[in-house]
Amino acid sequence: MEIEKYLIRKSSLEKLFIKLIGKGKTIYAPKLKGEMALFENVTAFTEIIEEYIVTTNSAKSVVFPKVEKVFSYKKSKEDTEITDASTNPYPEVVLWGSRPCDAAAFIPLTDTFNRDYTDVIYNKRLNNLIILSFSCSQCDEYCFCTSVNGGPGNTAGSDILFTKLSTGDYLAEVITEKGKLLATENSDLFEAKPEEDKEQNLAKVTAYFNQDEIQAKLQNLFENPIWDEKSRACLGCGTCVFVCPVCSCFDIQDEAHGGKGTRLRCWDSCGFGLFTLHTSGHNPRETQGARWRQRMMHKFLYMPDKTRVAGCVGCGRCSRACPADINILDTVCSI
Amino acid sequence: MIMNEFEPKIVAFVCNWCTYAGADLTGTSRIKYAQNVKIIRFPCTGRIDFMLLLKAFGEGADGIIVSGCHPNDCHYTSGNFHARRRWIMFRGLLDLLGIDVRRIQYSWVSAAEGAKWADIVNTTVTAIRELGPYTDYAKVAGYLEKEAKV
Amino acid sequence: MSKIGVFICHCGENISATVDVVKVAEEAGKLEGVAFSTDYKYMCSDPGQTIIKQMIKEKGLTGVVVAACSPRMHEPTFRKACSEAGLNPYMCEMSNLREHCSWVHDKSDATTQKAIDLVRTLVEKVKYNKPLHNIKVPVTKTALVIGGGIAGIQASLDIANAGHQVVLIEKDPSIGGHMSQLSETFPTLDCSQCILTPRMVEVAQHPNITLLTYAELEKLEGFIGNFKATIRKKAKSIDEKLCTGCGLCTTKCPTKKIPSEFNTGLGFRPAIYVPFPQAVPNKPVIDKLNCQYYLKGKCKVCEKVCPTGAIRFDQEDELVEMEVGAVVAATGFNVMEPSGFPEYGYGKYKDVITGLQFERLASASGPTLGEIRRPSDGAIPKKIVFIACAGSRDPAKGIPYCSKICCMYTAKHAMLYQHKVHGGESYIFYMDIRAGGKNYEEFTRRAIVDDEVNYIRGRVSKVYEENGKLIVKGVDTLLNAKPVEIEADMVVLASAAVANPGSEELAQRMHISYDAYNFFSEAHPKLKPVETNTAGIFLAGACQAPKDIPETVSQASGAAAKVAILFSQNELSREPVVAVVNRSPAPLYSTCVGCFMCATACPYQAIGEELITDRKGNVIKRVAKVNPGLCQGCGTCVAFCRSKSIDIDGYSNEQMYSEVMALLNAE
Amino acid sequence: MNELIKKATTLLESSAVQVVIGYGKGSASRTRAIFVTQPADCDKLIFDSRCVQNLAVYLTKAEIKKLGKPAIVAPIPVLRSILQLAAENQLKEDGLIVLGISPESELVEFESFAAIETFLASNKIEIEDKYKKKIEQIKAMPVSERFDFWVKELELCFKCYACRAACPLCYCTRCTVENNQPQWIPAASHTLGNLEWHVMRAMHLAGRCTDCEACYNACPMGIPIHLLTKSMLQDVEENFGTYGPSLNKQNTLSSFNPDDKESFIR
Repeated sequence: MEIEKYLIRKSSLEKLFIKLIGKGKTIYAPKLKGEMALFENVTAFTEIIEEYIVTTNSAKSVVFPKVEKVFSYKKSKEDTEITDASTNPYPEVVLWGSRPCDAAAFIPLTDTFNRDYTDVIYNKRLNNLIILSFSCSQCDEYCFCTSVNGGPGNTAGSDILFTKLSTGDYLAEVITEKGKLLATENSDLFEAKPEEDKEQNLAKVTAYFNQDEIQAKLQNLFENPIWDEKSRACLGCGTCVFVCPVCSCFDIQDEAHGGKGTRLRCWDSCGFGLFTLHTSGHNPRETQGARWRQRMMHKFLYMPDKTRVAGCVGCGRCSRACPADINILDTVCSI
Repeated sequence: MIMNEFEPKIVAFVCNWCTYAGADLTGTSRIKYAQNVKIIRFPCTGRIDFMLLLKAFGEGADGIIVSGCHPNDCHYTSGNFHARRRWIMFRGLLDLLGIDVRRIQYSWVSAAEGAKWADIVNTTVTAIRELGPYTDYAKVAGYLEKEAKV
Repeated sequence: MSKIGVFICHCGENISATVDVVKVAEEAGKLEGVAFSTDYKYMCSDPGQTIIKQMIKEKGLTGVVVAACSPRMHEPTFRKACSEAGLNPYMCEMSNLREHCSWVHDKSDATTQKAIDLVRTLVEKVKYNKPLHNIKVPVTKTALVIGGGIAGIQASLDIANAGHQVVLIEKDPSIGGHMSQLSETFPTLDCSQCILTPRMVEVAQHPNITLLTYAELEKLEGFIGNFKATIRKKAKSIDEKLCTGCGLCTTKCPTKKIPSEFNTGLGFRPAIYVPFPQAVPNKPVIDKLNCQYYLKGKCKVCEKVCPTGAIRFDQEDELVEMEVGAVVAATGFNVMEPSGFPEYGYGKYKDVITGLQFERLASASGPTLGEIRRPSDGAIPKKIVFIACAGSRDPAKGIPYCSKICCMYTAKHAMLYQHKVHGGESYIFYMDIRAGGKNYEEFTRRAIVDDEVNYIRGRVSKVYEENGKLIVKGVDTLLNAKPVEIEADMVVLASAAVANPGSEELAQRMHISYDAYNFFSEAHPKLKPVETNTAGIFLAGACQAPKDIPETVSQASGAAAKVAILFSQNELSREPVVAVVNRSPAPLYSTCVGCFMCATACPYQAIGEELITDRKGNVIKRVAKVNPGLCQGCGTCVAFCRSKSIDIDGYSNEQMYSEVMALLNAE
Repeated sequence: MNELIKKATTLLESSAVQVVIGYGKGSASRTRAIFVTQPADCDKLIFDSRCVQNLAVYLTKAEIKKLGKPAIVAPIPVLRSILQLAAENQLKEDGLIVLGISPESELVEFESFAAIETFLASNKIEIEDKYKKKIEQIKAMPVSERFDFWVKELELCFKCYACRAACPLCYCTRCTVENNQPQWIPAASHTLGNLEWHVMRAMHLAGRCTDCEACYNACPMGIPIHLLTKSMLQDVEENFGTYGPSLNKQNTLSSFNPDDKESFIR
């Protein structure tokens, strides 16, 4: 649909928030924990922070939680009775205050969960989700959204994108039907579109590389010393993957308690040695180098091949969070 | 037993040589105690893995008894000494984490102390009854029973 | 998929009276992996075992759970039954429904539910049992006998005569123990030393017996068939090879007034001494605590007079290590110091003595050469009172048990007195006369009828002195409980028999259990009276509980027989409950990372190292390795291993884990 | 740090070592572990207050072992880890060269592991008061409140195992959380799984932890797991006196004293 633009007064934001709470929505928004910003369940508008670059954890868990119950079972000597979890009512969630990169990440994520198989639970959660993003007025040396076809004011993935204007009020871009519905339901808060142009209020994010060029180069870079060099300090933890808004690998686990139990879908990471370990003891990706290569290849080569977009939105979370300071931008740029 | 009074689930981790034998003596002496406590037999307290205690809470135990040979009486000479050190560290850690150490009763019960075993069981059952069901832990253990969460 | 058979025992009514065994069997039948489940009156009986064997064959059972009494009772029985039916014995587990359930609870649904839970727990364990095979260990055919009393002597002689080596250690300078102190023995009144001393000599001369007197057990390591004993040979300060036992030193020693232990303080001995004339070995030792030289640094008279120059003042305690295959504990008993009885005035009045002291007075080799003379003035007592149960059967004094021998020796004492002191009057205050035993009742009758000993059924409240007489105030409960008062010249207390001082420490050194009174515990009160809970260590005599001589001797022979049975095998097969370090596929080979903290924790030094090498012999990895011969299966290493790389057969991680899960997750 | 650079260069030139594990410039204002194999690159080595990552963790990593004999830049926390690793038979004395950095940022060289122990004797582990206070505060809470405090923290854990990966003493080739026979710890990062993981982690460090805080620094969610190990360090000191790594002192849990406290045992 055609993007519709409105003005939202500074004071109206809280009103909107309260209305949403009133409608029984669960709201996830950036919140402070010590010095770090985290997406967490918020119940009071004042908990929400606006002046931050990106949160430490990504927003993916609103559709792809770290632990997702798939079904529960009860075994008896005769048979096994199964209760499908996807018949559960999933919470109506509003993701509030996400960045354009966060919102953009839902595109590759959704592609992954619908490519060859339509994941019921994921899509149910997605349908219950409204994404209200806020443009970036600041960035840091880890940000590179502009290198992966994104930007500080990118509307892709959001239902409504708010951009703070010099007046302190906001430009609201209503992008999707979901957004439109929300706008009409709260038409009293959505006023005629402002004059002020959005661009001047956005952060300037350097473009370090071109996604398409990288994709091309990676075609024949499988055997290359760069992977070992760049990952030498890698400790083999799963941080980069778990904070990544796009990484979607999971592991299926059954938790048994006597004859009863649950099957779970749990986040997994290609950074773990165990990820590809065979029962035989053989490991096709034996070194961190091989694992780091897989991650890069997956994001910048395989995914753009198989889905609409690259597997990286340039939020820079992985680099910020890495305990060994392995920097994705650094790796990509040295390709 | 009074109906629908809270009946604590208590697991006893005991060594084969002293406390298990002691509990046998309680039986041969026909000393009565509460049904709430069920014994798991280990070769030695040295064998008792702290993870198993944790698992017991995870699976819904309201209380735990860990018991073996008195110091210097260990059938394997020093298993109980090693166990005691492990318990000291484990106890401190659980306490810091707010896992209620009052719910774990450590004791020495020799093969000759049938009466002491009965007493340990009964006093522990009473103590756990007073503490009530371990809802704090159940809350965490029951994570998946809760409505699908992010 | 496991096929487990569950067999619920009624144990007559021991279990079925309180547990609904039928329901338990029914519930067990519903468990996943259970192929057969039933209940039966006596599982341990022949027909009971037959059911198990049949079902193993018929249903092709892969595991068996017998829910009956304590596994400590019948585990071997049922494991044997299983192996006879072709199932590996270690695929059989027992659920303890008797000692841990039916005997400790009243009949109720909760009791039955507990039984069901216990059975389910073992069913889940058995699913993770794996076939195990006994471990063979060699047997060192030398026995260590601790204590040179009649028990130790008898045991040593029997084992030695069976053709095996024996090391007999005695803490005192001579063997003989309490029996050598006795005068005559009941019920035959034959002289104690006359029957004992030949045995003592036999021990000294027996080619298969190594006798170490003045020696104590310092340390005992190892396990059945393979113990390592460390013995402390206390310095005797003489060279035994040179000493001829002429005794010159003992007569010349200036320090003569040391109360003689052998004569229970009624006589004296010098600082260099032989405890008694018939001592074996008949060679003196120097009592360092009383010797002038050791105390003041001068004297050395003995050295001067010794014709062979055998005195060695510089001699020091010596620690000797020896390999032994079995141990017999025969450390005997002691008599309670009746100073705990102010009411009887022991310690206050010279003429109030213990039974053992009376033995010395009555003994021909004693301080009075067998004449009954009172310690105070050596006068012959005209009236004598014996007080039975001085301490025994008296919970208030901490001794609820019966000392067993007092009734008989008190009767004996009274008879000896009547025989030796004509016209003398003897009285015995008693609670009951316990004269169970061959010719015992007849013996006490003779005391009462032939020797006119006055038996008064009642207790003594007070003994006090009044113009040279000991006034004994008591009560006669038979003649409508009238108080009695006797003016006695002497009072003899049948003080309780108690465990030897230090027996607690000794038990700990041997790793055997002991009871609340520090008597050593037998493995089973009825069926294993000479065994201890520690395989390879046996009990003989009063170290287990008060006993008279015939009982002691028979138990000693029993222990000797057990040792002989053990030594009849060249190899022992041991329960394969041992730790194992895991193996995993290359490139890991084992998850053990070789931190070797298990090795530092192991009480048996059973964990060494193993180098995993490739075909060319290059070392790939250094990991821990368990020596199954040394490992005793305590599992301390298992709980200690961070990477769970070491596990123990029979109590494996999966077994214990599944037990916890099953116990807390009722279906 | 010219001394350090000089020393590193000579070591590489003389091929006394094949790699120098040290600190170099990282992203933004951070420093990162670098692995210098060419003498010419030694000038990339830096050392300042930002260099907090515990480099000892790399000594047991397969990828790094492949590079050959290492020299390692070792400020106090790294030295402690090296000593503990040595005590646990994970390092060979002739297998590495230790370039110690004193609290005064002076280069210190060591003949042997024993020398490191002597050096550390005058640099004992000291738990900072702010942590002691924090631990006291937590212990002062009512037991349920204390539990809730931790549950709230542990709900954030997503089991990236950065705490494990960053800890020099977590060198097991197969961690028990990866063992599913039995499944000791749920693989899922729900609160129970997280709680059990962190209890196990702390217990496995009992008497071994050298208080380098690598676990906490690595945790992306800022969960104060270092308080667990710090509090256990206090417990070790309080109960057993022994404290800090040592070559000859036996490990706290693999040794015992017959008179250990047992006031809590009936």
